[in-house]
Amino acid sequence: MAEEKKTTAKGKARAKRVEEKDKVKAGKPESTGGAPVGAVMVVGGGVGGIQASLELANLGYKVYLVDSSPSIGGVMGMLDKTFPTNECSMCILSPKMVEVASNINIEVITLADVLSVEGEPGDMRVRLRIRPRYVDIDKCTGCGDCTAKCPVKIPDPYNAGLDMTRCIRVPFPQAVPGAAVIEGEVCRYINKGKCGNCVKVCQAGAIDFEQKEKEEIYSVGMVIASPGYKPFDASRKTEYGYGVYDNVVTSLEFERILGANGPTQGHVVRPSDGREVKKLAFVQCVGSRDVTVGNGYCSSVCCMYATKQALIAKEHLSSIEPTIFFIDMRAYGKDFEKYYVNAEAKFGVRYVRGLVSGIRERQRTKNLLLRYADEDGCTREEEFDLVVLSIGLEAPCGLKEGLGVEVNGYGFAEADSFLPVLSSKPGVLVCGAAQEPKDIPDTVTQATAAAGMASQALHGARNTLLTRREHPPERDVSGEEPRVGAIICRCGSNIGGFVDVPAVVEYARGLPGVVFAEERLYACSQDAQEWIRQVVDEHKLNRLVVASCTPRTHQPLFRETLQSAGVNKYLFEMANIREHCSWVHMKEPENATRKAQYLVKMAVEKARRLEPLAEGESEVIPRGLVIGGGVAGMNAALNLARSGFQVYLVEKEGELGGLARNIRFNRDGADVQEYLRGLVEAVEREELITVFKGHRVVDVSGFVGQFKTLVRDGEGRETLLEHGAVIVATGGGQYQPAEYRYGEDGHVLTQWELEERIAEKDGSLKEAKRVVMIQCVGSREEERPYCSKVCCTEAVKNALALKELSPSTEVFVLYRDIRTYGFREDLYREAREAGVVFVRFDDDARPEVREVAGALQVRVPDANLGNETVVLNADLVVLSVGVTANPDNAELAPMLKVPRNAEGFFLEAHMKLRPVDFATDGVFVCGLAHAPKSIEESVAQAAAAAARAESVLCKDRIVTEGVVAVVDAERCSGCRICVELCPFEAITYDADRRVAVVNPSLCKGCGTCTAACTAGASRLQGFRSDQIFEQIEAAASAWWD
Amino acid sequence: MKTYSYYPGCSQLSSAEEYGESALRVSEKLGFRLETLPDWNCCGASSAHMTNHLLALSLPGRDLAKARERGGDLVVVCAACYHNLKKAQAEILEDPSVAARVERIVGADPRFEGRIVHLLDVVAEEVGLEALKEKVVRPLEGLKPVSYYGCLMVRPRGMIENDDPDNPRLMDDLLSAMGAEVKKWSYKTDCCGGSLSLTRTDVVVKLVNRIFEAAEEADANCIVVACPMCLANLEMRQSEGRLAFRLEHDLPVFFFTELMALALGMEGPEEWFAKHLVDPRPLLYAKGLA
Amino acid sequence: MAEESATRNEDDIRILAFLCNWCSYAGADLAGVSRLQYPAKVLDVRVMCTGTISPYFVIKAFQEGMDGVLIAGCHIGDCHYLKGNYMTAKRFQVLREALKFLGIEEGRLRLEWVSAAEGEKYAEVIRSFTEEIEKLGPSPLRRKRAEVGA
Amino acid sequence: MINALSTALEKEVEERSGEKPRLCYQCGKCSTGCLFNFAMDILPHQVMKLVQYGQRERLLGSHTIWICASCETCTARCPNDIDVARVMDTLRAMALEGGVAPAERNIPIFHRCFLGNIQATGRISEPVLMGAYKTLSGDLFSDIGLAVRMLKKGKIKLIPSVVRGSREVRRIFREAKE
Ligand SMILES: Cc1cc2nc3c(=O)[nH]c(=O)nc-3n(C[C@H](O)[C@H](O)[C@H](O)COP(=O)(O)OP(=O)(O)OC[C@H]3O[C@@H](n4cnc5c(N)ncnc54)[C@H](O)[C@@H]3O)c2cc1C
Ligand SMILES: Cc1cc2nc3c(=O)[nH]c(=O)nc-3n(C[C@H](O)[C@H](O)[C@H](O)COP(=O)(O)OP(=O)(O)OC[C@H]3O[C@@H](n4cnc5c(N)ncnc54)[C@H](O)[C@@H]3O)c2cc1C
Ligand code: SF4
Ligand code: SF4
Ligand code: SF4
Ligand code: SF4
Ligand code: SF4
Ligand code: SF4
Ligand code: SF4
Ligand code: SF4
Repeated sequence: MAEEKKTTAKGKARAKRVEEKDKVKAGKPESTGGAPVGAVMVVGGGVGGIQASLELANLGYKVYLVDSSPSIGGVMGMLDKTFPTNECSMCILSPKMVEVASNINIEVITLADVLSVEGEPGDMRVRLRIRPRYVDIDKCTGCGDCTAKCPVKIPDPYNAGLDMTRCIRVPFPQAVPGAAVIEGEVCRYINKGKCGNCVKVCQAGAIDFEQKEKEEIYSVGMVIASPGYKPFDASRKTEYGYGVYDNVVTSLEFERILGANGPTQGHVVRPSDGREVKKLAFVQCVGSRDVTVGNGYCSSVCCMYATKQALIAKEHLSSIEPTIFFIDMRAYGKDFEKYYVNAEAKFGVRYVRGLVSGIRERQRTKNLLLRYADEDGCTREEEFDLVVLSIGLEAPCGLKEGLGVEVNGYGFAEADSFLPVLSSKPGVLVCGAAQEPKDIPDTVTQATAAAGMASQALHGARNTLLTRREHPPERDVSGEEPRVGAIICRCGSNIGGFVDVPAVVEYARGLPGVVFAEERLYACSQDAQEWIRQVVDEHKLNRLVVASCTPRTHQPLFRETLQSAGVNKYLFEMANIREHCSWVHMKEPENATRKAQYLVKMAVEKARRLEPLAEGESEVIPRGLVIGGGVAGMNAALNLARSGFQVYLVEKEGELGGLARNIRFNRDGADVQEYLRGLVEAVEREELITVFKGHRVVDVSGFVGQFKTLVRDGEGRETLLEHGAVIVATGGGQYQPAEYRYGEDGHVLTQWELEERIAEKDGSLKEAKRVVMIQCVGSREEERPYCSKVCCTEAVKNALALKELSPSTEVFVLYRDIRTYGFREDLYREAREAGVVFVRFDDDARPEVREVAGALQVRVPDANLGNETVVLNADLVVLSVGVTANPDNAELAPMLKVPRNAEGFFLEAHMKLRPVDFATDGVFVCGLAHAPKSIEESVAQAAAAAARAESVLCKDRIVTEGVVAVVDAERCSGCRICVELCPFEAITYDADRRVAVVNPSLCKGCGTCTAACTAGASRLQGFRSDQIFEQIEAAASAWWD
Repeated sequence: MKTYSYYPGCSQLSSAEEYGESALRVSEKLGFRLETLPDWNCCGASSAHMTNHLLALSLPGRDLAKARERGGDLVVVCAACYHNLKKAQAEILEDPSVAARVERIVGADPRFEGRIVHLLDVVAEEVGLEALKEKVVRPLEGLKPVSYYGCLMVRPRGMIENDDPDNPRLMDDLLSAMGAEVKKWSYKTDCCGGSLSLTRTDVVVKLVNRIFEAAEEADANCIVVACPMCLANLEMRQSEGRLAFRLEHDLPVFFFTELMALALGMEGPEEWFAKHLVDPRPLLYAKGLA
Repeated sequence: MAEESATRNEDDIRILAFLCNWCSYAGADLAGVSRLQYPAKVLDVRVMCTGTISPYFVIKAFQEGMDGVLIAGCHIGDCHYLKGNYMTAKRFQVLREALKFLGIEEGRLRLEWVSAAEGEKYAEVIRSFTEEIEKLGPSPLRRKRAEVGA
Repeated sequence: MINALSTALEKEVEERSGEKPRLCYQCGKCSTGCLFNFAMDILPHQVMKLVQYGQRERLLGSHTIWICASCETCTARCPNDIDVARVMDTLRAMALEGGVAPAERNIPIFHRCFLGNIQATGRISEPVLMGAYKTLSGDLFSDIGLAVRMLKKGKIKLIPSVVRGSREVRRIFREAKE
């Protein structure tokens, strides 16, 4: 009885809370009339949803981030490393998750499904069903005591079911929210009224069996759907024996096997007997490109992730011999081709073209028998220790039923053919793998684009529902002796596998000033941040050293943590014992350990001398500059303008449009020229955009928030533009072929030339009895070792169009790999269906184009027929020429202070997580300037770049770094050397006081002045000479110890 | 007693007489009757569809017409017949123009809409594994069989309804229920090359040998089949393989129905076993099963 | 100490590297990410720009007993701060001359341009520089220090 | 070297079999799964390609079409849902009709005997089949020992079972010839 009473009392309390919450949520302020709601709901908390949420919060909106599982993170949180950089997946995702968790404008709602979405853009109502967690998130500390005592074992979903966890558990160490969850269906207490062990052990009193499923309605301005994908169920392809043979695993399981935090701690061993794997096989396209399971599309990522997994497996254990069985190697993205070529040439990954038909098991050894055709076409049967099935990506649940968007035949969200983040339903945007299978960079790009599009609709309500975070007051540490805390990160096995971490901790403890030293498995995880705050508090730390990875990615996170612990964030120093140590000295663990110790010593010595710094602020000129008026540039400009910002658009040619002027229709058959006309018109009509045609950029100065750009027209007239952000959309070019008789014979064309004739319904095409297309012209070669990404789809598209125009025309496509990723595969199938013949040739046996008796003849060794020559008399030969980098980039790069890659494309700040940013603040990139890509990808990237620029422009002021120079007036001799040297004109000479003075918002912290200052008066904060001297001494003395 | 139409297939009247007989008798023992389709004809085996598609529809078409007349489900025991009848049925029911053509050729309506089921499925459905377990009087202890379905029973795709087409389990479960220690292996649905047995014996011997090697590796002491063609080919060609590939010994091959009769304590098995080219009796004696 | 192993000996050389934050430090990161292996004889100091590197830093490093000093920054024209590396290049010549007075061989100080995309180059620079210093052996200053028993 | 390409064969094969070899993207699953591939001169995926190239003589004269045992492994595995076995059936039928000399001598003879047997009695009788085959193929001596063993075991029934409606069966044969 008493219990029941308690229940109702508690129940009431909750009901009330819900009501109150509802009031806030149904928070469209009546007084603002028709103004939109300044909140967005993001459905799906994978990397896409996380990115969209962070962007939105940054753009001034309240965010509800909804996930159907108990933690955000999605599949990326389960990955070990990511291609093509092999970066630790969790290491780059975790900081983002932490950021979500600590951002007060993002409310994470887990275990929730969308029931319905109603309303108009600006005023949407989302009904959610929230399942009970049975643990109070606010109370749970994620300590795990309950898990240890829970009697019910379940397969651990985080480890893809490879090992067991308990009914109550924290989903994974870095989970957000970092709280336990109870699996209601299997909990003994819930089902049988027995047990309750967790209640007994939980010191926090977090278990709450009273929680019930509930429905809630949220009022938001827009909805972004990013529910990702479902991994294909491999047991449906029965021939591979998944679920029957112990040593056949899916790629997702293998990803966990590779994971240092996985069930085998990253040891590549077999499930059947725990033996180390030597021979490892990957079978591609399992559940993709397969109409028999209803998945006609290509999953886009599995060719690359298999390559990655093969590489990582070899890295873990160099004796492993990986073999990848594939149809076409789809290495189409930025730097993918090099990754693939290196994997084969340098790291010994074996690629075998052709899929295995089925898998057999040897009973005694549990080895697996795979039959394949070797290079000579002979069938061989080979034994493998472990087989990984490269499973495809299937559409997620809830797109149609809950979110109410139209889906295509495969269940993925139907999208606009020029801007794929627009779903069929106004007010609902879609991004990530739920729109089409895609990798992380493309997901992040789309997520950013979706955030930008949402902001476009809601910018009238920007900042209306935002709460600002107050940091605890900073503790005054001046006058305190340095009390350094040193945290040594294992990074799973990334560091821990090569560096003796306990020895480093021990060493750190012995260093002067160090009052606390500990190791962590993942120093950047959410729970670790909480822990750091605690130890800072407990041990009264006033300096923090984290020895982990590169400060370039992780310093901001730890600084933020320190700040939230009430310590000035500049009292922090990092020792990079991963990129600069464990990873580069993998074969000499002893030396690596010693080096790690020295690096820690250097950091500690510097940290002891750090001083609190203050940040400055500078105003933002709320205008953008876009360089390049192609599809990407125009879209970027329009998006910025539609979000309410003035834009300068600089185009060197006399006309807008760029390369797209050569493209007549896209793969959906949509008219590109019509689209382009509409775009140009919209740009020219848009009052907020000022177009500078026939202008070039000649000089850029200033910094984020305050750039000054000088543009010049053909006649030498110059205009100075002042703006807060720059978007680089300078595009690329078309490779000019010299091969295959192009230019010599009028019947040899490029795809663009053919497309033009098709669009013009050129009569001569009907007379062409046979057209032969040749792929990869100018791409995937020594000078341009990249795939141009667009030409396979382009060829297939044009082949189909030719067939449509004249069905009797025979079309042959000579290719190396057909790279019709994603839904482009449908087009490839349609082309085959229409009778287009595809002929594969090997890299080292290229086709030849000859003139025989006044006619064109193509001879191609058919690789599928043992290189037997096929002779094709052709009326037309069409070359699929590649994309080249814009030579102008070379001149722009230094002006903008941004890097390019070896091929001349711009290099983004981070391939995975910052695909449109540069390391230089306030400068962004999109379109072909970044890498080859299709129009719709360029448009999406343009929207993303615009959103990123918007996040600069929408702020009144920008907080500038504390790392700036100061001139010690006492010491300054007034020589003015620094004034002349400063590249940013940040130093002026105060004639009255006869000293140099630094303007902190102009100073970029380069330190040029400090090195030159004869009096030693100019000092770079955070990099003062005395601090660096300490580092040098520490480095030298460490060696002498 | 529930009665099914029954299509025996040619072999059950001659080389696989023991299969036909055991099938009928075991069914009766388990409480259902197989009533032979009147005046059935050969389904055409591989030769028909390998050379003439229309023939491959019409020969079974005539049988289907008869089954239609009788109504109810049709039970088959030969994998090849099962395959041919089912494929023909599917094509006839799917495409009205095909049905019409076959009807014209056969002179009767071939649109049989009942189920075509293999005896294995009938046993599982009619009796159930648990009930079967209780009926066992002589558990097949000591027998370590691998089950072999051959290729035709599981193809084309979707042919097998409630089982895994590449790793069917029904026969395994049945044998386990009767007390045998069933061995796992991956060759259940491999083709044994039956249709080339006479013409390209060299090729077939290699295939059959693979199967026996795999069975030995799986530590099996016999192979159990549900098809007369498989049994004939496996028995006929394994001795040659043994010579050519130096295998240790011949492995007996059983029809699953024979073992059921044995386990159910019925009369007849001894007589049937005597007909096998590879005599299974020494094995059974050694295990105290006969 | 346990890890006080035989690999450590007085003739072991030590190198200090100054890396600019934007290019070379990132290049070194890329070398790590790409798991390129190079000798563990280098300790690095991150500076915002090579322009920050005062000659005193280099001299100090040799005085403290370093056998080689590497300065690595963005390629000329790529400097995040426009011309910091240009200043460095100019300063470098002078510095080299100055070091001669201290009896330090030319080869012990190296200046390299390594971009953020050149992980491979970074590893190669470290490999070849280490090799070069190994050939030169411990620096004369270090030997002198040892003699005076510092 | 493949020179005279034509799309005619593809069309014919498609019309007769209802299958579209041109859908094939050369994944090779049919070929790696075919247990008979070691005895074939053209692998199944190459058959798909050569059909597209219109290489009629080469295909109809191949060993492959006769070696194929119609096990349908290829069909079951094809991700493009091409019934490869059916294409093989079709090519065989075309070879028979076109009077192309078969590369495998005995296999067509066997099929002929087999069907002849059904045509005669409506059912297969092993002694009749074997007798006919041995006579026609001239392969009199192989398997003699086996036959003797089978006879001894009572496996071979000398009196064939006959379908009462064997005339109906013959009609089917007539009609199905088209
Ligand atoms: C084995 C494997 C390896 C891979 N390796 C790489 C790699 O190395 N590099 C790379 O770039 N890509 C890789 N990928 C692809 C990568 O996983 C995806 O690109 C990425 O995860 C897509 O992110 P997302 O946010 O769109 O979806 P997801 O990561 O799938 O996240 C979706 C989220 O939404 C939630 N959700 C689902 N449905 C609903 C719903 N109805 N309501 C609410 N929430 C919902 C889910 O719980 C999940 O948290 C790999 C994929 C696999 C399978
Ligand atoms: C050969 C080839 C075939 C293609 N086929 C297809 C296809 O079939 N389907 C498809 O979807 N996509 C295709 N694409 C890709 C498509 O062209 C692009 O994705 C799309 O045009 C977007 O380009 P962009 O705006 O980034 O660059 P661009 O179109 O190149 O525009 C860049 C603009 O910047 C201007 N500019 C350059 N430098 C400067 C400077 N220094 N100062 C000022 N202005 C400058 C240029 O004049 C130009 O107007 C193809 C590309 C190529 C090269
Ligand atoms: S529920 Fe309690 S015991 Fe379990 S992790 Fe949370 S705080 Fe710890
Ligand atoms: S009550 Fe449920 S969750 Fe808690 S320990 Fe028992 S079974 Fe596990
Ligand atoms: S081709 Fe496409 S579906 Fe197949 S493995 Fe490669 S990326 Fe995946
Ligand atoms: S080294 Fe540590 S802090 Fe850095 S990514 Fe890895 S786990 Fe996170
Ligand atoms: S044709 Fe173009 S898209 Fe296709 S593989 Fe070659 S470079 Fe890549
Ligand atoms: S550090 Fe010195 S030279 Fe560099 S920007 Fe600041 S004031 Fe100018
Ligand atoms: S049907 Fe023929 S081609 Fe196909 S797998 Fe069987 S034997 Fe090989
Ligand atoms: S399995 Fe199908 S798609 Fe693959 S090669 Fe064979 S016929 Fe072509």
